[in-house]
Amino acid sequence: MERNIQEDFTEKLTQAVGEGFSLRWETDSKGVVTGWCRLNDHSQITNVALIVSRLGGRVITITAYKTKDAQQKDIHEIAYHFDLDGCTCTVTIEIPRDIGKVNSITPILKSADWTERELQELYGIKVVGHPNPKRLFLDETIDEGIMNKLIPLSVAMNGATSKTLWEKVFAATSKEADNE
Amino acid sequence: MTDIVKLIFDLLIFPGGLFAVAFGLFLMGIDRKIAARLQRRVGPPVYQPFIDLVKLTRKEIVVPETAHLQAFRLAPLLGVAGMMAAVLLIPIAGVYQGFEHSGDLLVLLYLLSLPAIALMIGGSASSSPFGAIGFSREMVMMMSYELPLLLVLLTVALKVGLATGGIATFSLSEIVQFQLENGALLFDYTMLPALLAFLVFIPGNMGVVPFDIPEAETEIVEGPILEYSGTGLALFKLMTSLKVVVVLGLAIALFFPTPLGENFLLNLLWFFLKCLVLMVISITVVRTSTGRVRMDQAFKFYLKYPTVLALISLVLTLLQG
Amino acid sequence: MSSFLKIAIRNLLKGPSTDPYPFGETFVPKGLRGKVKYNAKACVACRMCEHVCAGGAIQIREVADKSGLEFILWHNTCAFCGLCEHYCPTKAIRLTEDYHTAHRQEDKYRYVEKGFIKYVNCARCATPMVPIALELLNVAYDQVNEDIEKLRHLCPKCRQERAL
Amino acid sequence: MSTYTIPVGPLHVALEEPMYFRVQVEGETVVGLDITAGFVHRGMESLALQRNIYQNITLTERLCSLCSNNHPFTYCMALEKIAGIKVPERGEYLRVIADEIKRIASNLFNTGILAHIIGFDSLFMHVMEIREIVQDTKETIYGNRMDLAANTIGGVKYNLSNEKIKYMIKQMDSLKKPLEEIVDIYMNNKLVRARTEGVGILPKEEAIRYGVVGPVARGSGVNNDVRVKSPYAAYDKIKVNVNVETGCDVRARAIVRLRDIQEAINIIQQCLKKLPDGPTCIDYLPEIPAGEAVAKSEAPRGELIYYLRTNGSDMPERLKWRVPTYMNWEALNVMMPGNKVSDIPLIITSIDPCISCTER
Amino acid sequence: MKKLLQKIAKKSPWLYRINAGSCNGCDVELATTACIPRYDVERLGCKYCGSPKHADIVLITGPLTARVKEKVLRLYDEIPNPKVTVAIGVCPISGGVFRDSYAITGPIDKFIPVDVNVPGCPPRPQAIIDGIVEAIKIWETRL
Repeated sequence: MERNIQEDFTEKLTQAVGEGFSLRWETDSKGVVTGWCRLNDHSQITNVALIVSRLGGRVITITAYKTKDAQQKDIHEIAYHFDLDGCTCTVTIEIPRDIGKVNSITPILKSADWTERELQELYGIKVVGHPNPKRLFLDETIDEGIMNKLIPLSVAMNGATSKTLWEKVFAATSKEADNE
Repeated sequence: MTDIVKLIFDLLIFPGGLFAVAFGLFLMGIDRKIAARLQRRVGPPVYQPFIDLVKLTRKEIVVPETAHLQAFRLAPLLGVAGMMAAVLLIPIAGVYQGFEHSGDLLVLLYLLSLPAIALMIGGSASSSPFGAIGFSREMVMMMSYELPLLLVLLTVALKVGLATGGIATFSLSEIVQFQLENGALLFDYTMLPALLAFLVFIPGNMGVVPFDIPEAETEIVEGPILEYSGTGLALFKLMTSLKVVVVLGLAIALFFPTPLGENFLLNLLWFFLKCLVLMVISITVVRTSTGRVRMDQAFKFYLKYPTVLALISLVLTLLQG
Repeated sequence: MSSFLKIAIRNLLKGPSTDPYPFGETFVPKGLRGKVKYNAKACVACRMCEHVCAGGAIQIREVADKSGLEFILWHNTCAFCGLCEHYCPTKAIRLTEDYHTAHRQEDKYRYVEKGFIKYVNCARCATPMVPIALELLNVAYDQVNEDIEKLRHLCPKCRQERAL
Repeated sequence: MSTYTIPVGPLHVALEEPMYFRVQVEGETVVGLDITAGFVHRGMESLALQRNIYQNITLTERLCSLCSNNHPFTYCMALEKIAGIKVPERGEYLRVIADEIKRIASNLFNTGILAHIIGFDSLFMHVMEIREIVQDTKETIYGNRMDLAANTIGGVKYNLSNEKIKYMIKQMDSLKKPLEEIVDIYMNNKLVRARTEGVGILPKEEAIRYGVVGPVARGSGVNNDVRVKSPYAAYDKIKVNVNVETGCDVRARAIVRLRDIQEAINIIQQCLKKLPDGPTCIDYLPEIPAGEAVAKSEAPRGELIYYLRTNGSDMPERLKWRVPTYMNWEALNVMMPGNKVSDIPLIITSIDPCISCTER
Repeated sequence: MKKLLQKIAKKSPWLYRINAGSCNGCDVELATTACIPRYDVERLGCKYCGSPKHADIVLITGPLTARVKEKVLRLYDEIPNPKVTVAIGVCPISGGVFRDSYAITGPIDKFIPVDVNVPGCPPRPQAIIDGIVEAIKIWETRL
């Protein structure tokens, strides 16, 4: 049964996008299968969503991320994690930064609703065709695409608040030492 | 002249006013203590309601900006005043006569709805959305429990009235007098359904679980009293504690006024004991062993059980008479 | 019977189950993760605790006169997760069972665990260094003999030379 | 009847956490719902990128205290997949035990809150009092009542001595009887039934369409329990009975949660019986190569997934997680309309909303 | 007379909880402390109230997120004086593990005067009771 759904998925994906993808299935020591797929053409993601929908699957979540590599190539990478009867299949697409938008799959798979809204506000990638595209979590005081602004590998522990607080701690504890 | 002095004394010191307040607060303290025990807790000391009142008078009064000021301030006063007056109408056999006017039962009936009206006014004057929901719920609640109450009162009035040769007696003191002479109605099997109906009426009127729908904390954040603070809240607490006395006292006057003897203090103690038992049965145990019902369920419930029970008594009384 | 009344009556008969605290003793299990205690003597200043601390509650820094290292743990940002204890090679840092953490605002910044590691001088070249705790040797070697014990008093550089 | 809007939240007593609902009502009947979230958004995904792999164990645990154990657990599994670390078998069993303990406490809390919402405070207290048995167990074995801090990279930080195993067996046994009693109350008590039956209906097709997970899905007859569908840790060596109800209402969800508690006790007992000897954790500091991995687990509220990308440094390049409650919010749009105002908090509670999880 | 009233009134500290974006650990522990028989704060005269207008002691949890900030400050203002503020858990006190995130505006004492701190993650109920007892002492002087 489980084998079938992966074969089905591969077969249908080939029908839809031809050779324009790479896909591998991994099986771990407990027999759990995980799929890793990469699409050459980012607009095909709606086709993948249709396939998943037909197979009775759902969207688990969608991850956008910024890697050094992606930054150099000036692209956004987005990983869609689908559930096919307990098997997680991750489908990754690349979007040129100057386009900066992606077609919404929420009309096809309702389960993508919130996670697409979140993707839009955190990474500033426009999700086209979303039924309810307003902000999800971010307060109005925070800029859209906040996650793009973070510099990976920065050491956080010297943030402004930490610094002020620790200065107060140092001041208070050394005063105490003077009194002793 | 002495009549007026006596009236003022009755109203402010005993059995109304100070005494009734202390009596009610004490009852509520015991209620909280017993409820705590039923929940495996130690609970607050029995004098906790007094402390709460003292505390509240020392707090700042915050009035919501959009509130209707006068109505907001007057609402709790109205409730307290109504209950102060109502206490005077409750006779305590062997202790206090009550008002010897033929219509006092009907007056009491009207006074009894004042707390609910006070809450409704307060709730809508505070102009919070929850106050508004509280308003409508209070109203529905009132409509649900008034009917069985009315039927119970009518049954008792008829019972006494028919037995004494009239049609119906709407004088509480006469009803008490009748029972002192002919035995308490508690022991009359035809009145048992009415008594049960009254027992069911008590939690509804007192607004405790399962019928605390207008003030449901987890649904509408205490509804009408949400916006009250300090003295305003204290007055509402005062009103509730007076209401306990009125409702329980009424039940005792209607069904079991029998005093112990001639001793004033002993009778008072006996009255207190009766109130306590009644309260534990109809309020404390009920509220600790159930959850809240929905508005529509409460409405249907009151339309069904207590009404039918009261009607049974009514029919039996009429048949006998 | 699925009525709650049965339970309520049982409750009444059994009596309150209330813990006497704050008026009496309370249940404190062994192994409770409470306030951190630091033992400067066992510390080798490897800074692993500082590294793994998610709350940024630990600071180890050289004191102004450069006579040693000061360890400060600010309880008010400690998550009591115990990772520092888990990764501490010498168990110089330990979570105690002391859970009484309530304090007034004026003590907020004074609410710390402090320790001081005084530098010792290398027995050979006299360079100031963090003393090597006995505990570390116990972790590193099955048996601590005299030779190893001697190494303890040398700075890393001298140790290297000596070993060669 | 005219339609008007009532606000629920953001700081509402019935909600353990801030969330803002604008509910359109007609009289006392709900006709529509609008959710505004984000009050507990702490930007944790960005924080995770600024912390090293060790700090993230504690950080992910602070995501939510009710399912706190699942987060570091799943995060560590993802790390271990990338680094190819084999967790000692004893460690895997101990992870399952920690997880199931949290499941018991979490589900008891939710069912307790359900009683509180319907104003049944005595039942609420009774359930919470039973939960104290679990809380004591957690505090005795792990050192904290909420955040177990059991997991670390390559295993667990705690061990069970023989006395502790005995203590645990005793505690689990003492849970059974009171549990049966409250299951009976939740299933058969007239008042509880009157309030929960037929309320907040989520039909099976809708449950599938919205992709709901955990007890919400299982209450609507959809089984996607990760423990069985894609086993992890020691779940492949243990028998797990999945509880599925077909009532589709608040009651069905509550029953699934209560049955899950009973099953969790059963699982713990199996684990304690089978517990192999050996180390509980790897004894070296891990090296994390560049790579990506997903890890899933069944939290008390359902499927939890972590996606981790590393680049060879000891800070993650991307750490993304999707918590179970996240999927269940939108389903409120199906459950709410047609119910009474009194049932709003009840229905919200029935999805066991974990807002701090959802918003991170 | 004032002293006497103070002494009486301090036995009725009503509690109110504000969640300023916490992970719910402290909130669950607060609910446990306030509502269950084992800890029964009613012994101290405490009552958990649903309306800020009725509160005397405010228990704040969470690191104060950007979105909840205004709501919390407004709610805090609605609480009638005299009141005492207790910060529960490390988050409101220092931001805890969430400090320096873009979405956190705390620590809370930047905006609200805090009187008692109860660090812990989460603090156990006994520690919370300690905090409440400490708060009552402060509250008495303000009555």
